[in-house]
Amino acid sequence: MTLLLNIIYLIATITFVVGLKMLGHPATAKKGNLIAGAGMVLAIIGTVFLHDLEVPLFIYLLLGAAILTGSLIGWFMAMKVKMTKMPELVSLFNGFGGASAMVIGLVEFMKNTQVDDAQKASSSIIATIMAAITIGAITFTGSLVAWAKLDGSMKDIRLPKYNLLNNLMLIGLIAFSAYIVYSGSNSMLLVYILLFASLIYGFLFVIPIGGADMPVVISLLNSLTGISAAITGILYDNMVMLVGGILVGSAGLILTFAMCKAMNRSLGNVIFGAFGGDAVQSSAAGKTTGTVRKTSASDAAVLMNYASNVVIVPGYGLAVAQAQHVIHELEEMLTKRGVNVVYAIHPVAGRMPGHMNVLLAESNVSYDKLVEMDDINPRFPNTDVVFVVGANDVVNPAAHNDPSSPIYGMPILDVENAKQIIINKRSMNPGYAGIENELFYNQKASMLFGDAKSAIQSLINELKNM
Amino acid sequence: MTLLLNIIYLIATITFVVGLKMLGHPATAKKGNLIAGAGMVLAIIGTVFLHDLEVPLFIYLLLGAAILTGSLIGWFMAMKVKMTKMPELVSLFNGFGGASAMVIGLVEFMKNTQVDDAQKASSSIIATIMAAITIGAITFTGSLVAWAKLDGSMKDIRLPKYNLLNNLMLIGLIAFSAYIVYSGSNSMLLVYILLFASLIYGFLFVIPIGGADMPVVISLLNSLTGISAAITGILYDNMVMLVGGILVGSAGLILTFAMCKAMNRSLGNVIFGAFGGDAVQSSAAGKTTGTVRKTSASDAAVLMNYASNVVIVPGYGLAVAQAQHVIHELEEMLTKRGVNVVYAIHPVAGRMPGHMNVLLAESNVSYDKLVEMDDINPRFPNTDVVFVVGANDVVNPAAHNDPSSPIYGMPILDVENAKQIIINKRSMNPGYAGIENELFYNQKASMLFGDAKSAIQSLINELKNM
Amino acid sequence: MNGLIEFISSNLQLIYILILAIFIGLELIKNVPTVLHTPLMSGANALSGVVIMGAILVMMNTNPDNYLGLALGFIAVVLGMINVVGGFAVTDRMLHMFKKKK
Amino acid sequence: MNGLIEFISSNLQLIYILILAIFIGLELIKNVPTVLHTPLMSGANALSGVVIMGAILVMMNTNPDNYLGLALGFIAVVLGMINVVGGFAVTDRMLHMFKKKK
Ligand SMILES: NC(=O)c1ccc[n+]([C@@H]2O[C@H](COP(=O)([O-])OP(=O)(O)OC[C@H]3O[C@@H](n4cnc5c(N)ncnc54)[C@H](OP(=O)(O)O)[C@@H]3O)[C@@H](O)[C@H]2O)c1
Ligand SMILES: NC(=O)c1ccc[n+]([C@@H]2O[C@H](COP(=O)([O-])OP(=O)(O)OC[C@H]3O[C@@H](n4cnc5c(N)ncnc54)[C@H](OP(=O)(O)O)[C@@H]3O)[C@@H](O)[C@H]2O)c1
Repeated sequence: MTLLLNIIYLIATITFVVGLKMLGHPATAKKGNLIAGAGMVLAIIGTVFLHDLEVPLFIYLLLGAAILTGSLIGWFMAMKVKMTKMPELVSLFNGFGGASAMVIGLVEFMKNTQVDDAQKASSSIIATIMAAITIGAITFTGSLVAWAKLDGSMKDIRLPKYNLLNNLMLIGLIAFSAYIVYSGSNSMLLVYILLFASLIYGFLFVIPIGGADMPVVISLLNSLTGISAAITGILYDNMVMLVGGILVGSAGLILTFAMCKAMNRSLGNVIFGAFGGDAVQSSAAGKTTGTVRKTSASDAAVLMNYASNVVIVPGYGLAVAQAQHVIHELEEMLTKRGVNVVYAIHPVAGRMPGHMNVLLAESNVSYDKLVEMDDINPRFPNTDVVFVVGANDVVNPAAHNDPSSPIYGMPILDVENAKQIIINKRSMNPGYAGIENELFYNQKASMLFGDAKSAIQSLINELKNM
Repeated sequence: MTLLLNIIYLIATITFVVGLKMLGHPATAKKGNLIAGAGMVLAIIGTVFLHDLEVPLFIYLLLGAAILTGSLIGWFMAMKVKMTKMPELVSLFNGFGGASAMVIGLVEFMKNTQVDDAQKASSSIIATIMAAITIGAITFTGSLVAWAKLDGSMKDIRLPKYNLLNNLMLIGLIAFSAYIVYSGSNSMLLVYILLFASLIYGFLFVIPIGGADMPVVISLLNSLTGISAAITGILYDNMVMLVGGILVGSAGLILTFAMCKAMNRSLGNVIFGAFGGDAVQSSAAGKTTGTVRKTSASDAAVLMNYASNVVIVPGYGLAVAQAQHVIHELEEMLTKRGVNVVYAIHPVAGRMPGHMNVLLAESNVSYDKLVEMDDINPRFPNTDVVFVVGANDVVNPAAHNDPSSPIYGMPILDVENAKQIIINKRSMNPGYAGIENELFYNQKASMLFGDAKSAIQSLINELKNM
Repeated sequence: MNGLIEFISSNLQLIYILILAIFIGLELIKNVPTVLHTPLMSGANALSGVVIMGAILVMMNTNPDNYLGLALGFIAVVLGMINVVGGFAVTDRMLHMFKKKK
Repeated sequence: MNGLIEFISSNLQLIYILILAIFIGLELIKNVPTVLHTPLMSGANALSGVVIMGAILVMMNTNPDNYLGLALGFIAVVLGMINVVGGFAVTDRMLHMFKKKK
């Protein structure tokens, strides 16, 4: 019985490793996810049916109900969510995972208070319980905040000296749980205080961080959830939980660094740099002035029609307007007329890494038309027309010129070097980083105002009549 | 005490993983080797001094003597060996490792026969002991044969139906050790028989395999040694041995496949294909006829001097003649005269992978002058002069044309496509695969007979007088 | 402190598993294309749902009259399941957007 | 058969370590440049010298009057040390031939 369970756990662990490996390669990613998922299901079923415990029926029913409810809710949420809202959802799920670990720790400690001294858990067990509770709680509230921010329903809040405050609080948390462990204390009260403090800390940890950096934060919190899972694994010395958790822990950490690298920032800068917020201020400060040239669909259409090289720069706006299909239509139309059209993909265009790739893949744009930033930048000088669709920060020269700017140092698409720049957005409003973009005032630039979808549609119509 | 030892073992394990990782990258390989070595030393010292056993002094002295002797011999052999003889040495060392595992197994079984039934080892322990003995013994004799073959002091021997015979014998070995385990037998005799049989099998396993394939065989046997080390690790449940052994086991296996891929053969073909030997026969059979054009150093020098593109194809002969320095001198001289010179590196030129790279690196040829096969082949058509120095099989068109040839299917350097081919070797003797090379009879080819070193030297002299 | 020592020496193999797993995690993920960062993050998040196993064990280990324990266990399981099922499902949807890249 | 079962269930963690180690080995070595095959082979061979630890333990565990055991142990240690020291030394010499490639 337990042997079978152990073998199942072994298999599950292997599926996790293999699945994670496959997730790292575009060709195999989908399969990898399914493999890992299958392993997980197997492990869950095994845990439920192959344990060697005496479990009363009604607990079984309760358990079944819980599993069912959770599955349905999870499935429903996953299926209903809009493409562009997926990162939020991941963050939310991640929070739930953390909460689960937190609750587990809580219950285990509770049980430990109820048994007589003979059966009391060793200090190392208590330590793992404390770790599960604190880390779980931090990930829980942290993820919720990240979710709210990505959702746009929460702005960056910055208490005075928040960095100092947070770090002190973290140290406090560690000291406090250490105290609980070594005092061998039995009081639920202390643990509740610890729990509460951890929840607060998770909250305070994330609120100052700019919304644009949430994906990084989520990845970091995700790594934390993994660690808390691993810790509970030690609690039950359950290998799948241990290995699976650690895998997520280390993979998540590496991923976090990779993401920072993509925005060329350090993790420290992301967490303590309070990115988004300075943005708001500096945008208030640096008011760029100058004249903005408007252009019409017909003029823009003419420009593109007689150009030999056109580069499309998609941004978050394309996603908002769900204009991926019309842009593809435009691209094909121009290509038919002998214009050489490609898309310039900025690594952090949109709201999640690979957002643009995903979006354009949805409308069957062929991969070789998507050119990465480093490959396209040298090609702008002999590009006739750049068509910027709903992108803003990723083409903002401030990243080069303005050291005070929050995006200063982030590599951008150097569209200025092109001969003509057509920019489509609905207004002069700033983008994610909330800052002015002097590109709009550039001599070569002209604005094509309007919702991306309708604007591109009218471009297509104009082209048809040529 | 044991805690400290455990921590040391932990550190050692980590150095193994990190070291192996670094060994995989040219820039870090050297450091990686040293790191792993340091970890090993640490682990050994720890084992000797931090154990919790009651060890009489004279055993300590004996142990010290053994360690000292081994170290000195190993160091001495490593320092004295000639570059070109290193693979042989590795094979020999590998054999020793196997032997060590074998002896350990033997002693453990011996001890087990002497204790009374109460303390008898469990069947799973006996199983591991048997595995250690058989695998160790197989690697031992196998490596010795491989060593002898690379050393050239042993030719390929092929008994009738040797493949069938070997496989049957292998099955027999497994069955026999299984019997010893489950019979719970106590007799040393049976084990001695098993030992002897394993030694024989290791011998029979390797003798039919062609000498040219020995590096692959060595890598395979190396992987086996790793496994036997891991098994003995289980015996003492010693983590370093286990992890270290397994690492070598899996890494060695992957490496084996990588090597086969480089010669584009399957592992099965290498082991059961009896490569080298058919060679001897077919060379006896396919006698190529035709006229061979000889050329003089002066003529060759003129050709190269007025060429605009020259490709040097180094082979085993260059290593034998230790002509790496003069060839570099020649290359530099031609480059000074505006000739564009590069080296074409065949993956299996020489007697070990990377043999040519190592050799030319020794004479400070810059890396970017070494062109891999796949990159150079398309460039031969607009190459004026190819200078083949002591290479043979790697430029043998039979690999393309002659399905009966043992090297058929191996990718080669297509020097025929060049305008002129100058071939330097001492005679018309065949190369490693022992087969004729019709390239020598090619219209464009002309032979510059003589030892590589002196031949190149005279080329240089001729050039000086132009 | 000696709590730690006792822990180390009693869970030695555990520690090896830990370290090896860390190495694997690092090896597998380093140099993944930017495009895959999000799906990978989402997939990793789904994997972190293994914690559900713990939640299940909690419920099965709690004795029937410990209602608070059961209630909490129930919550833990629900949350965990949401993370697992939702996580894998959403990852699959994300990856659905990708054509195989050759 | 039940010998195996007993083994598995008693050495569970060992098996995990085994499997993880296998994965790491594979991950680390796949796609190594041909140039490094030989040094890598040599380095791996040196590593396989860990067996020396076993040989040392054998000698230290044998009781003093078991001369045959001691003799064999002695041989095992000598052979093992040759493998270790020689292995690392020769690998180092091989790699000495390489310039750092950037
Ligand atoms: N990829 C990631 O990992 C990630 C994650 C989080 C945050 N970020 C951040 O997000 C930003 C991405 O830059 P981005 O240029 O792609 O986006 P952006 O800087 O946020 O700019 C998007 C622009 O699109 C316009 N827009 C919105 N809806 C539109 C519609 N329906 N039709 C046409 N235009 C529309 C908006 O201007 P109007 O309102 O005037 O139309 C806005 O200025 C960067 O700052 C990046 O750091 C990236
Ligand atoms: N790289 C590996 O991993 C590896 C390992 C084992 C085997 N192999 C095998 O070895 C072969 C390598 O091909 P290869 O073309 O490099 O070598 P080769 O085919 O063995 O030919 C070497 C040639 O060099 C000539 N030679 C010997 N000493 C010389 C000297 N002092 N001066 C001038 N010429 C000399 C010999 O002809 P003369 O006697 O007439 O001079 C011989 O024909 C392949 O078959 C490969 O499969 C490769």
